[in-house]
Amino acid sequence: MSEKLFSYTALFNTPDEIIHAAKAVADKGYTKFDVNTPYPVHGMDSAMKLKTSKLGFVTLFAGLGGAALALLTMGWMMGIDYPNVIGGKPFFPLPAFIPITFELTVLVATLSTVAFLLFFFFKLPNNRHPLHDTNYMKNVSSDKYGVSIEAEDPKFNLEEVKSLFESLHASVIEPVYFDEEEVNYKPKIADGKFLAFLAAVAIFVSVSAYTHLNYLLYIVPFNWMAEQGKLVPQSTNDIFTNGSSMQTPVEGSVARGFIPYAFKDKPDEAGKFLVNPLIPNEQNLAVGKNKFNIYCSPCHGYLAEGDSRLRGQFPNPPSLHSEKVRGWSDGRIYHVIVEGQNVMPSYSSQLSREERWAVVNYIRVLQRSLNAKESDL
Amino acid sequence: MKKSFLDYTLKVRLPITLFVALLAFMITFYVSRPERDGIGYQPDQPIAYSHKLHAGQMKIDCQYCHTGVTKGRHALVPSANICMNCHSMARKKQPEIIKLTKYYEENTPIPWKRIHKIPEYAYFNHSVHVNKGIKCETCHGNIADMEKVSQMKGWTMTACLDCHREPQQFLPYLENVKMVQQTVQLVIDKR
Amino acid sequence: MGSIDYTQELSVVEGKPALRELDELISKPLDSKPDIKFYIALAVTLTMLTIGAIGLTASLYYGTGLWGNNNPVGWGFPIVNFVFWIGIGHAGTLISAILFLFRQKWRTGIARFAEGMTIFAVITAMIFPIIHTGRPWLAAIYLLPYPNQHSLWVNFTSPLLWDVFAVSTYFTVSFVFWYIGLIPDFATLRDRTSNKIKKIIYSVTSLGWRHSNRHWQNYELTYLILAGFATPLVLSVHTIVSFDFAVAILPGWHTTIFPPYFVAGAVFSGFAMVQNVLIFIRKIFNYEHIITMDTLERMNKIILLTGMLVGYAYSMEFFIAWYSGVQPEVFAFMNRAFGDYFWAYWIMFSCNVFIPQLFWFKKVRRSIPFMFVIAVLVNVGMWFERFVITVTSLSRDYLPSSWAYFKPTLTDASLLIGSFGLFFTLVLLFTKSLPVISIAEVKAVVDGSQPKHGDH
Amino acid sequence: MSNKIGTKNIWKSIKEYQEDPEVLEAKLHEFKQGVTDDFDPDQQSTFSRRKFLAVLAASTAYAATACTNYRDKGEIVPYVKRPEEILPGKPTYYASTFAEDGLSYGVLVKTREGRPIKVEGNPDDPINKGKIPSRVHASILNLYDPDRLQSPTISKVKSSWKIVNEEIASKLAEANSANKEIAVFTNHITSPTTAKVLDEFKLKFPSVKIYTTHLANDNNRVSAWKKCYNQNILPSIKWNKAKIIVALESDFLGKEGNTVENRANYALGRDIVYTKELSKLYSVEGAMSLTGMNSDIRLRLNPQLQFEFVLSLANQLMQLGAFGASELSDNVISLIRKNSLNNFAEKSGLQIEKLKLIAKDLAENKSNSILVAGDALNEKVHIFVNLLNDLLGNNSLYNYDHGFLIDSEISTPQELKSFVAKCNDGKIAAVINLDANPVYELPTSLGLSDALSKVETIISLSEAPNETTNLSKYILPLHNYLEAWGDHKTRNGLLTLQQPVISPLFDTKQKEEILLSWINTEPVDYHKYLMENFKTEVFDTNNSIADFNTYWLTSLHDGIVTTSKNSITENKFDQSIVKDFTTSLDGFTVLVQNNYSFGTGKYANNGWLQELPHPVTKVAWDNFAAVAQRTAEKLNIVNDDLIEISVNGKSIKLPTMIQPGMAEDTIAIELGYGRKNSGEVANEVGFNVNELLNENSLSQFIFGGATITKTGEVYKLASTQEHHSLDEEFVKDFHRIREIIQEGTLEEYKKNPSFLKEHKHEIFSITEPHKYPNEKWAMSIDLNKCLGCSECISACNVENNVPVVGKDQVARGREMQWIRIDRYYSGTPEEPIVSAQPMLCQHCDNAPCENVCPVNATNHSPDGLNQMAYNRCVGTRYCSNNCPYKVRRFNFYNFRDNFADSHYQNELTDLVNNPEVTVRSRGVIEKCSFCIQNIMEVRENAIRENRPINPNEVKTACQSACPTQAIEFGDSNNKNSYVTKNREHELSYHVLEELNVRPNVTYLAKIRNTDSEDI
Repeated sequence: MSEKLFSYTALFNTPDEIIHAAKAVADKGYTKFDVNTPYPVHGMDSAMKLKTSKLGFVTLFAGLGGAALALLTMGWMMGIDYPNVIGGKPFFPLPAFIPITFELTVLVATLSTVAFLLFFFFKLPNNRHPLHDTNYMKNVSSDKYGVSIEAEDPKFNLEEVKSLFESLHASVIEPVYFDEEEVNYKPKIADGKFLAFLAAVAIFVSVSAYTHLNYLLYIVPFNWMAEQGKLVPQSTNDIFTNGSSMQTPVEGSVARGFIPYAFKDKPDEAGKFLVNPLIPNEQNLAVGKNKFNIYCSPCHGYLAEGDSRLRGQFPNPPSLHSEKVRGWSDGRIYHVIVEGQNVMPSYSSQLSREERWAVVNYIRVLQRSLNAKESDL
Repeated sequence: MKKSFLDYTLKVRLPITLFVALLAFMITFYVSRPERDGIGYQPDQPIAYSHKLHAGQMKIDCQYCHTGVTKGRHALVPSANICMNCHSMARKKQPEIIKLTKYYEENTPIPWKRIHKIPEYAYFNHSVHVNKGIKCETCHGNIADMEKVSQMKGWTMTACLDCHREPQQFLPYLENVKMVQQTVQLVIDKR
Repeated sequence: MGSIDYTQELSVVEGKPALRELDELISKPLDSKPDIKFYIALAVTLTMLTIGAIGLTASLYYGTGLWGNNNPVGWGFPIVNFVFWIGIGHAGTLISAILFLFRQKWRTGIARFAEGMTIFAVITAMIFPIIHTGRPWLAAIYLLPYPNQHSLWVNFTSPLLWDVFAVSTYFTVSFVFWYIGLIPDFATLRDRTSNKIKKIIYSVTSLGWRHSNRHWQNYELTYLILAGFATPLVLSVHTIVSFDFAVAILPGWHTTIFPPYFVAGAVFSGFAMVQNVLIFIRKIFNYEHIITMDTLERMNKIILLTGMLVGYAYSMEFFIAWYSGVQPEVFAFMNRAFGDYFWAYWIMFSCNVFIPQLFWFKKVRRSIPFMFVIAVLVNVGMWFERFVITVTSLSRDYLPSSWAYFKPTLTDASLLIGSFGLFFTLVLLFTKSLPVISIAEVKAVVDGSQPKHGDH
Repeated sequence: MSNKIGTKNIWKSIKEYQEDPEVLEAKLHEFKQGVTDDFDPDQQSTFSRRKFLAVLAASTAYAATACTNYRDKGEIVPYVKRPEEILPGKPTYYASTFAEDGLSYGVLVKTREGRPIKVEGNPDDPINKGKIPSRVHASILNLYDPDRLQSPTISKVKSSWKIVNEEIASKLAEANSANKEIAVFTNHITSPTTAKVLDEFKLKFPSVKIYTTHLANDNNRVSAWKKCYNQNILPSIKWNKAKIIVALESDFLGKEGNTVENRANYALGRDIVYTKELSKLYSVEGAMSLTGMNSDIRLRLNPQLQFEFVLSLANQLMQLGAFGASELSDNVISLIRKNSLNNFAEKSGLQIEKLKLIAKDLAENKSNSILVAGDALNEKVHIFVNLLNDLLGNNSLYNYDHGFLIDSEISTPQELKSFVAKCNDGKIAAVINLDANPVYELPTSLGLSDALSKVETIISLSEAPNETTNLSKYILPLHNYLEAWGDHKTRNGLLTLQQPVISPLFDTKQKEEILLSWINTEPVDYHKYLMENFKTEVFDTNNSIADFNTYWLTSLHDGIVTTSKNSITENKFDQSIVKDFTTSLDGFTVLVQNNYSFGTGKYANNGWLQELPHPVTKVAWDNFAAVAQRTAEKLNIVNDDLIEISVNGKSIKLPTMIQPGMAEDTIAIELGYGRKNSGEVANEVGFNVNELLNENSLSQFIFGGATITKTGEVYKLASTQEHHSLDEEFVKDFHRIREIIQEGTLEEYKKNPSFLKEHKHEIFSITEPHKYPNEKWAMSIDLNKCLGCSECISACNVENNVPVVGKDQVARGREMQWIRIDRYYSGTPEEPIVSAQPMLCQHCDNAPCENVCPVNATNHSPDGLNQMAYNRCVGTRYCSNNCPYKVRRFNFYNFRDNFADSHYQNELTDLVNNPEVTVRSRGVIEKCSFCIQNIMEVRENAIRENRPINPNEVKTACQSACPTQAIEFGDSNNKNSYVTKNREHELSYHVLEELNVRPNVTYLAKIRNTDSEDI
């Protein structure tokens, strides 16, 4: 045992002795000394001349912080970030916030106090302290009362301390030495094994987080109602032969508002009997223009001059400004939209009945713009 | 075991480990988020249809094919007869068009892969948005530039709320956009 | 009567055991192998726990439909159990915090144990609000205000959310309080043990505590602060639990008397439960001189007091309902006493108000069999109190058209049994793994453990 | 196939589609191979195959999700050629017809992407005006019923149409050549074209004899009418014009005749918002009926005493000078003279004042009053009632515009008995059940099932399995009415058309097509056949200027055509037919009636209908014996006691239901239950009362001299409302004390119109209420018009995907209906006063449910709705606890999975769900949303059309279904809405006003047209 001395310790048998001893040691002017007892002994604070603890301030400020945190968070969430009308209550229902504010005050204050106590005031964990695993510690942990004066104390003098303890009738007096191994222990930050462990932790956390967030949360029961037992348009379905949720109407049936077109293959009759129900006005001409530009212009061009944008992939249609088309009645043009003509397909599934008439009106406007009557000028 | 090592483990290594775990979680969370939100999903389609060609170069309006977009809740993927409006003549010999023609003639619906989807418990109506003048690109990204379509933006409730809360920022082209925070409740997570 | 001299403080620990003997005695259960009785007890509690687990698994698989809940009675057994267990949890903190503040030294023998029971009761209780929901897998996360992809927050005006905060805070603070108290004991155990593994475990858990009086000073202050916080906290928790009912507009729930009434009831049932368990503990582990008959008697007095508080609350409810002149309110209370669930009401009333009156007799207060039976009945009565409040009020509310009778099912019963199984399993494991009596605190109150001149 | 319509558009595509042999083959099995096998009910073992499949499907789905890329969102399959009328995501409507029991209702079928999802009333129907009874609402579920017959079978072995038709044709030919009778059983044939097909069938097979069965029939009324006036048209009644209505054991508001029409017209006479003149309804009845529930003054009378009652009434009327003796023939006078009101009052124990009041009111309101006798009453009572109406000049209230056509008759007992005898003698070659179920519908004592077992060739044409198909060798599945063509003529001068709205789901056929294929060797397209018949019968006689094609398509579009009317011969009442008859009052009187939700049981296999609570007792999933409190005491029975009822040597067992307002010693029972072999829902639900019916008189529904014995067994009835005994002082009259129901008498109201508001004081909030600057949706319910008929519940179920929970769950109080009709009794158990109140989510401004939801799953929308975010809900049920109206519903299970071992958890039944409404999963709360999907649709349209929303534009499902227009919905911020008008009415109130939750559902207090103040 050629180690460095940490402290000199004395053990006492009764609480009265230890109070007396603590007082004596403190009176001698030692500062780096400690009294170890199995339980808090009354009057030890004054005997050791300890200053009042500052811990209360930590509690106070942490508590206030907790209260403010709670109120501000709740106020922001319910009043500012996403205000919802809940039960007709105002967006900042203060009375309803009080319980949680109180709870958070208590929670933050308590946790901070304890954390400060253990990690800042006591600097725990501290298992390497030289007093541990000594005979002294074994005794003070159970039924003895001990005083330990550290060698580092500026007033420390081995003989004086010894005689002091003896004069106090200590039952056991013994030195405590530093453990060389503990003192010389140099932690390796970049320990290979630890780094590997860290990497393993990181990978484990990462993989499990990924599987949970991107995978498990997308299966039952978490995805309930994301897919429901109902048929949404354009979805697949096993019940029907066409594999789709969408069915075609039964042949011969007539839907409300969709009496089949009466002039199938009868362009001339359509021209004769079909009457344009829309009187051209700003509103339906705007619709007509919009629909013409969407559906007709790719081939007919924006001005209906037959200037296709389809890069010659589809035969260019004739201009709609021809004598022939200008001579057609509205019904006749409508017929072409419904039935198509030559290579032009039917547009009945893309244009509703009203839209078709609006397009007819707009074509009339286009025709008029290039072949204005004198009265228009 | 050395007591110093014990202390060191408790004081240094334990916090570091916890910190690393937290960091790993955070990084994973943020890195995997776009994937979770569906961003970048770009499946192979049965027919290699190019929006870039049709909508971009030929300037065919979106509504030419997506006929439902102003009329109802669903924008609708075009029925094959709309494709055949042109492709009854145009580029009939191209392999992709042959596929298309085959589907059409066999009266089989084309099984397009769905890219954009909101969960069925949420309600979104195309026509309400489009008729208010909101452009397709605002949510779908610039489809006209895409050879193969992929999802560009996350469609979480947050995404809806972002726009409804600050429409000016997301819809700069619209005049007189009002704060529509309240109406978002009509849209999301209802029924 | 008159054998207690109230002018002078009695010794808390009978006899004057040597401090080292106390170490031996208290740590004996930790050092010795459990005997057959322990295993039998554990087998019983584990069986109960398994029954509960089966019920829970079935409920999760099939749905809450397995319970007796129906349309007007949305809350049935799980919420009754929740409130019951939260109530049980109150005795511990009360003993450790409030009695600490009142400098009641007799608490030391039972404080650790009572705190442990608090924690186990709260654990048991916390299960119920989660499993009682229709979608527990979502409830566990949706109830927390965390930033999410829906940009949604929770509703801070809901008493259920207050519960989330109150119960979790209560659990955390109780746990910290308990752990702080355990640190010196861990240190003592560390220094006693010769087993290497135990040594490491105790080193870690004691954080290297060395009984330093520089530490004791702050430690005691912290203990005081925690006790100071725990006291309003314990009152707030049951207050907030009572808000679950009091904030609702249901007749029979919407009552201002609920917070104090619930707290008194909680202390009442908590003390009864602690007393029940202690009767066994002191016998099995030979702690008769630490958990003395005086201590038990004092507990019985508190049971008597809180029982009368509860009885007062029952009567006052009736009076206020009558005095309010609100018909649904009057009916709600008449219905409790004379309606379909009259039996539950009268079980509650007799167990909680009439039977504890026996504690006026000193012989009863000091008789183990008597106090045990009374305390058991008190807990039965308190369980029924929650049942009466929850179910009776719900089953007959405003519109007579929607009234319906609630009948519990076997699954309901299995969850109740399971909750007892969980609680007692935890208690049993606790007795074998941690010192059930605070070594440091008991040492501090043994006769002659403090300086005689006493300069304070 | 018809190819007249065109060659170039979608119609052509469909034609191509249909002519393609492969497609044709596929169409034959509309279900893909293998899919149908899952639903074959015959293959189900005792271990529920369906549950197993559901679990299997769920686990497959689970495995599939777990094993594939979670980002895979499936496929989008657009149309190949989109039909013009279908815009996916938008509904398409088709006009069609639902016909049953001689009545027809014009319907509009709402389809989505070619699939019907809801049946609504056709507003163009001049009779029903867009309203339909609950069984038509719920009929959509029958289409997607997995219990339907799915392919033809021979001796229960799956076969093909070709084989079946060939075999049957040869059997029929054989029978024909042997000149052995081919019996055809059918229900009322209301279709002229079907009748024509049957005629052709008879021509081809002369040995065919047609038997018409009709379980609960109005034969007494019809034959009485024919005897009185010799007319083939039965007029409807102008209820709205009647000042005094006296219903004699008649439930014209509940289950007799065209209830939809009756209710609407009756309510017109009770419109307190527009007039203070109300009609007065007296009900004299033994059973507590919906009509009795709504009557202003109700008298309890043993139905056997009705004849004496009308005679005494006539006596009194004569004394009052309402008519003179000179107007009467001698036999009538002598009959009348034998009775007097005083004697009758003594005998029946009825209050003489009330009886005299009836007479006085009738005498004072001559030609403005109407007496109406119930279907169950004897023909002689009907005749005398007709006479009284005639004498009082009340025939001015007969509405001959579109009267009922009553030319078809049901088979007589003699015919049926001889049929049974012929069966037993082996003289019947074949029995064809043409969509009829004689084994169930005819009195069990006729012995038909035994007789049929002696017939080798039984051919059943049916949509679903039933008691008769079970005995049949050949089972031929039929189209559902939504898959079939048809026409119906039930009213004079009106023809309603029926068109298919979906291609057949299974390998089924149109019943007429089957008959035609036996007549002709070539298959006949019934669509074409129908058109041709329409051309000759309607088009050619109507002198339309349009061409036939246009005319036909337009008629089909409208769903209803006016045709030439049968002329009505004005015949004088022949008083000589009035006959006396006597009844004995020994023992108990049993009154048998059809039930409210599914009539006579044909549609019993429909969960929505089974779960629809009985409007008076609120019992679901069962029939029962309703008895009066005192009778029960006498018999020493209580609710749920199983009793045995014996009449004429026949006996059945039924559970007891103590019903306030029943006449003493009278037992009321409902038909339609106790089905066997008819699907998972209907099987063994309730008790078969047909065992009690008289094989000698098919129209006898009142049986005297019954004995009752207590069996000692107990059978639990499930009810949606607890039964609180009326004489229990503890809970008596709570609905009045708590002002849940507010009522007054007409006199009181006329004296002081604001009598309701007088004791009220203003309720204030401590915080500023939130503003709703745009729309704020609200509802008003007029309790004067609400009859409690429960049709709103049915419509709501269909619209909002409300699941069926089954009897055990109803018994536990877990029914899921979003709207319920609360029924309250006050008064005494003998003379109860009944109030009905629809209760649904009140959408309170200060909603108590919202405050307590921890996760914010329920909150207020900017348009004033209390909205529910299902996917946010974790199911704490706290909101439900805190709802003072208890209108929130919790999914304790996945009810589609829970009911009858996942009966409704299959791909087929998913088709019935409204795609616009979330199908709720387990563990979430749900409730009335004010049909938010309809609000959103209107909003969408308004935005598209760039216009404001019309305040009355949005219609909720319950509102559109309400036959009496009791429910109005609209924007309460707008002065022009009906809701605002009703809200500001002096009779308006909110339920539980004092809670200050500010509900948005306003009720209009009920005004009773009584003189007494004791309501």
